[in-house]
Amino acid sequence: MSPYVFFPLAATIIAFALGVVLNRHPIRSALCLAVTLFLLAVVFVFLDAHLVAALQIIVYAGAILVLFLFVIMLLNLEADVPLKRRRNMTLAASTVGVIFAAATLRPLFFGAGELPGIGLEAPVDAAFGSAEAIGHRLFTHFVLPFEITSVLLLVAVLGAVVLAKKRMG
Amino acid sequence: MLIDVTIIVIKVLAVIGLVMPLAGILGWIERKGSALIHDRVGANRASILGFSGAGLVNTMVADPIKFITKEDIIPRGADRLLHTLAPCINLLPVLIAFAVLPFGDVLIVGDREINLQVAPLGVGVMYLLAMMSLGVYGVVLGGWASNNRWALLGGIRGSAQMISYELPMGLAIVSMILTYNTLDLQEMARAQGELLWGWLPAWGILYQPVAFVIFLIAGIAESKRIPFDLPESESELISGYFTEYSGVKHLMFFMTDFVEVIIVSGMITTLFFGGWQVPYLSATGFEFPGDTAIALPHLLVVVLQIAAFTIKTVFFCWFQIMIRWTVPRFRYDQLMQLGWLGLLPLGFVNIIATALMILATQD
Amino acid sequence: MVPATYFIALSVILFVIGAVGFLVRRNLIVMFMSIELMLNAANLAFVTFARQQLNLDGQVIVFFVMTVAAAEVAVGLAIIIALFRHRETLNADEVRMLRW
Amino acid sequence: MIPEISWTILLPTLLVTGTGFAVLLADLATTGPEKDGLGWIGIVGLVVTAIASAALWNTQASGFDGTIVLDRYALFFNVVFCLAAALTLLMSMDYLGTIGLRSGEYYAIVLFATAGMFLMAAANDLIVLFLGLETMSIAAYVLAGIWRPDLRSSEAAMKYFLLGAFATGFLLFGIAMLYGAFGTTTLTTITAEIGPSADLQRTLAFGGVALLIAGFGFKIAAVPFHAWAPDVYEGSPTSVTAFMAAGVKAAAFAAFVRIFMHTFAELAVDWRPVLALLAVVTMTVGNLAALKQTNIKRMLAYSSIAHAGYLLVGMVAADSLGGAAVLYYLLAYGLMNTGAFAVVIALGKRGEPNESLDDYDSVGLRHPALGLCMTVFMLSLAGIPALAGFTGKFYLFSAAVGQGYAWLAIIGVLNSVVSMYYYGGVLMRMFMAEDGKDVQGTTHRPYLTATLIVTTVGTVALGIFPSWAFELALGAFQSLG
Repeated sequence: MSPYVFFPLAATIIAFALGVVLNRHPIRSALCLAVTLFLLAVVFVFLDAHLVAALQIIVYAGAILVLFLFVIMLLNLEADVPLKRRRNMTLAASTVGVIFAAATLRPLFFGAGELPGIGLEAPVDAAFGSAEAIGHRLFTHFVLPFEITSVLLLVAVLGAVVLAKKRMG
Repeated sequence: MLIDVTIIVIKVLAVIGLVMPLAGILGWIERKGSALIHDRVGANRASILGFSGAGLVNTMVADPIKFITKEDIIPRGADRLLHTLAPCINLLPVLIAFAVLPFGDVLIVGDREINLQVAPLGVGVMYLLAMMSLGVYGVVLGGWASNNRWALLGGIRGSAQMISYELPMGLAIVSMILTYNTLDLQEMARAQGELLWGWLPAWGILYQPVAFVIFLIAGIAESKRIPFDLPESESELISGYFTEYSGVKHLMFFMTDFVEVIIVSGMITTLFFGGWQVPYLSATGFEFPGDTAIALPHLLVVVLQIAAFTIKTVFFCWFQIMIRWTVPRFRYDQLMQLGWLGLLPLGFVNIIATALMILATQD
Repeated sequence: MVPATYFIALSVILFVIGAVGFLVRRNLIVMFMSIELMLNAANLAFVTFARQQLNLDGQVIVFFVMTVAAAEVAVGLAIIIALFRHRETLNADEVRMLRW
Repeated sequence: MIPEISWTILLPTLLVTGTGFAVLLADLATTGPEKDGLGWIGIVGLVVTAIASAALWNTQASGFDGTIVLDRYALFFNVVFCLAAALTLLMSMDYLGTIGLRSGEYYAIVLFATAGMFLMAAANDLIVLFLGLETMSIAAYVLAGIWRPDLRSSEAAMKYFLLGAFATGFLLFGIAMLYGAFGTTTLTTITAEIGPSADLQRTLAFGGVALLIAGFGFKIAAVPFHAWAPDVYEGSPTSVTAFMAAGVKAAAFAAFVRIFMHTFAELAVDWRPVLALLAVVTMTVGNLAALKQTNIKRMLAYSSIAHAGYLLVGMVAADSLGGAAVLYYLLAYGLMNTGAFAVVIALGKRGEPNESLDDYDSVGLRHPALGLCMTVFMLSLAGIPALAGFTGKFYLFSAAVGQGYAWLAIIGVLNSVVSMYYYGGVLMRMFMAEDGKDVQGTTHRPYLTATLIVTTVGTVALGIFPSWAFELALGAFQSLG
């Protein structure tokens, strides 16, 4: 990806991610998150993950976040307390966060050595990231995790119904 | 490079230029069609120099002027930014969804092959689903940002309904993917050019009638029109999520409705009715069963294909409008039951049956 | 060309924003959304490493992460609704019958 | 093509999941008090699974493209999980009626959580581990909040869920780093690749390991990642609390120990000091905080935090003795802690949970049998000789001493002394205090009695004949290779 595309895109993503955290109203936070997820899908396209990008929009932006919005509206939530009133916590958490980020980013940029792998410039096969290739990997190497997700989803559905239904059985 | 960009721009303009007027014409069909169904005169008041064009002047000239000149009102206490953004967020995803619909095969100009599809995506169907699933944002936001409880109710209903019907729609599409063995819409359209037993065009509907029914119902529900117009049901919620909209913003919500009708029709055409395929028409001309062949120039073939796609799409638009004016509205619980207890299990059964068929017939 | 390091850096920054957001915000739903941000940061890292090593596993893993996220959202929002039925607040400071 | 489906490897998981389905189906056919019988289906299924696991003891196999293994380590844990789940179901059959929560889904979700635990113990791939962990965790979130009329239950579920999901984020990012470093998530491949490597790869691996410690730290409730535990333990239905302490914790350790003591054994130099520090803080904070609790479930929660600290001591030893000690202690802890929670249930009745320590005044005098059971559990948790808790601690601390961590063992012993104060305090109240209120609920509770008998006998037996179980644990740990 060319730096002229990457940096504006990354900056926008970070701005909207900050919007999730800084907006006082949950609806606005949810919208910022939606934009962040959408832009991440764009990044995925640049990283040759087309199917993942489509799914990111369908599953995350199209379903998961809509559920968030739905619940926020259903409960008719009001704006949150301003962060100013929680200055100590905000300060402490931000400091820890910045330190963590710095500790991680420093070796990434100033450490010796390269990331393992052949790099983003390496030419990529047209099949890379296609539905066929991913499906193949999913149903061979990852077939067990795939089957586990069925139990996982069953538990989630069962749990959601048990917890949210109106009266006890 | 420059030529490629130009071609894409032309394709984009062509599609938009086709879709937007079509949406307007649908408004006319809706008005005049409903009048015919109701056996009333209808839409004949506006006229230019005595010419009313059977209501065309009303819907194509007077209405837009009225919408554009009306005052744009943002209710007190509403979220101004989101109130303004909502109509755009509503319209945009549906419009860009057209990018993957193939409206013809390849057009050969000189030694350049132009794929008659704005964005030839390998994961075209997924892209369509993705854009359809984004449509819900405009509804939710419009409802919420209006600071009006009917609008909010409409928004909540809309989001629940659209999430619910996205599932059967997705399932119907999955069974089509199984049938055609590709995610590329252009490939799907091409696959439907084959002939069964030498004479029957192998359109999707022949393989997947159940999927077609599911898709049609879910598609109408996704575009939130009668009999599934609970999010905007006038008798209960005024206008639902766009109650508090006026002027151009209202027009945009209004347009989105029709654009959604068109995209659903386009998808039905592409998935189930051969897309741009004209029966017996191949790249070189007609080849009827029984060795009769009529050679046609390439350009004419392309024009015929585009026309076929357009006519089929318009037909399904008309079909949806007919449904709208002949069927009464569902109750909300009926709507949810139909989605979750009717279409969803049916979709699953259909997928399993399809998979078993494929397993049985493959060698 | 931007090297993969930059994408990983973006992912780390998103992760930190999510984690800090979880700690500083008091609205349960916003805290939950911050967690989604963290999961997406991880997804970005997976996709980047997958491209960097031309190894599809990372992309497949993103599917599983999405599944898990969907399951978590279903259960989490159900819990939020159940809690809201008891008391009409989603402020973590007021949810303190048990100390927070 | 699709890799060969190795039914043997999946057998225990399939049995438990199948039992869960059976319970769900049977749930449709039952109403009211009949639903208690659903627990029996679950218990029978779990016993069958445990027997099947024992029968597979001599198999050592890996399948599904190496993403899952069936070794003695996994099988040992399977038995521990079956025991924890079966005891939970057994006491639930009496308990659920008391709190007016007769729901078939409860039993099914416990079983699905158990299936998730099986996968965690058998996972040879970080993604299988992640999905097993999530299956278990999501089930546990639901269980914590399943008593919906109770505000505390909903709050507990909320806290457990939010902090659990937060921890998931760390764990997942850790997995992403490890994937970046090694290009795979399969543990055996990672083991083979660890070693002298390019700097950035090593940095990524370190980051991954650190994030995994944080993620697992949350799940085992190690300080400073313990904030959720007291609230969740207090607010959840008591049977669920017992399941969390015995089952969920054991499952988290199962994965933690496999990854750190086996896969990352090469990096032990780096993670040992971190875990040692965690162990010290966890033990100390847990025990000190437990001292001033007035609610028995909260007290047991802090005690559970402290026990996570003891277990970490065994991990710091980083040899097979330490590993076996952890396994043995998890079994012992499961028994004695479940027993203690069963006593808590026995003292409560509908609308009167009797969870305050004041409610325990003179209970032992009025109900000697119950008092005797509680004595066994408290003394065992405190680590008094001849009971399971003592032998377990003995193995843990001696493993640490053997690896040159004598100072850690000393801190552990000192902590045990502190813990005697609050465990003993409960006993003092039960036998020394006078005229407390009469708290015994309904008298006839056969399932609860059975639970108490099993746990008491188990705790005593493990303490008197420890070597048999320890040999099994050692064999299990050594099967990691």
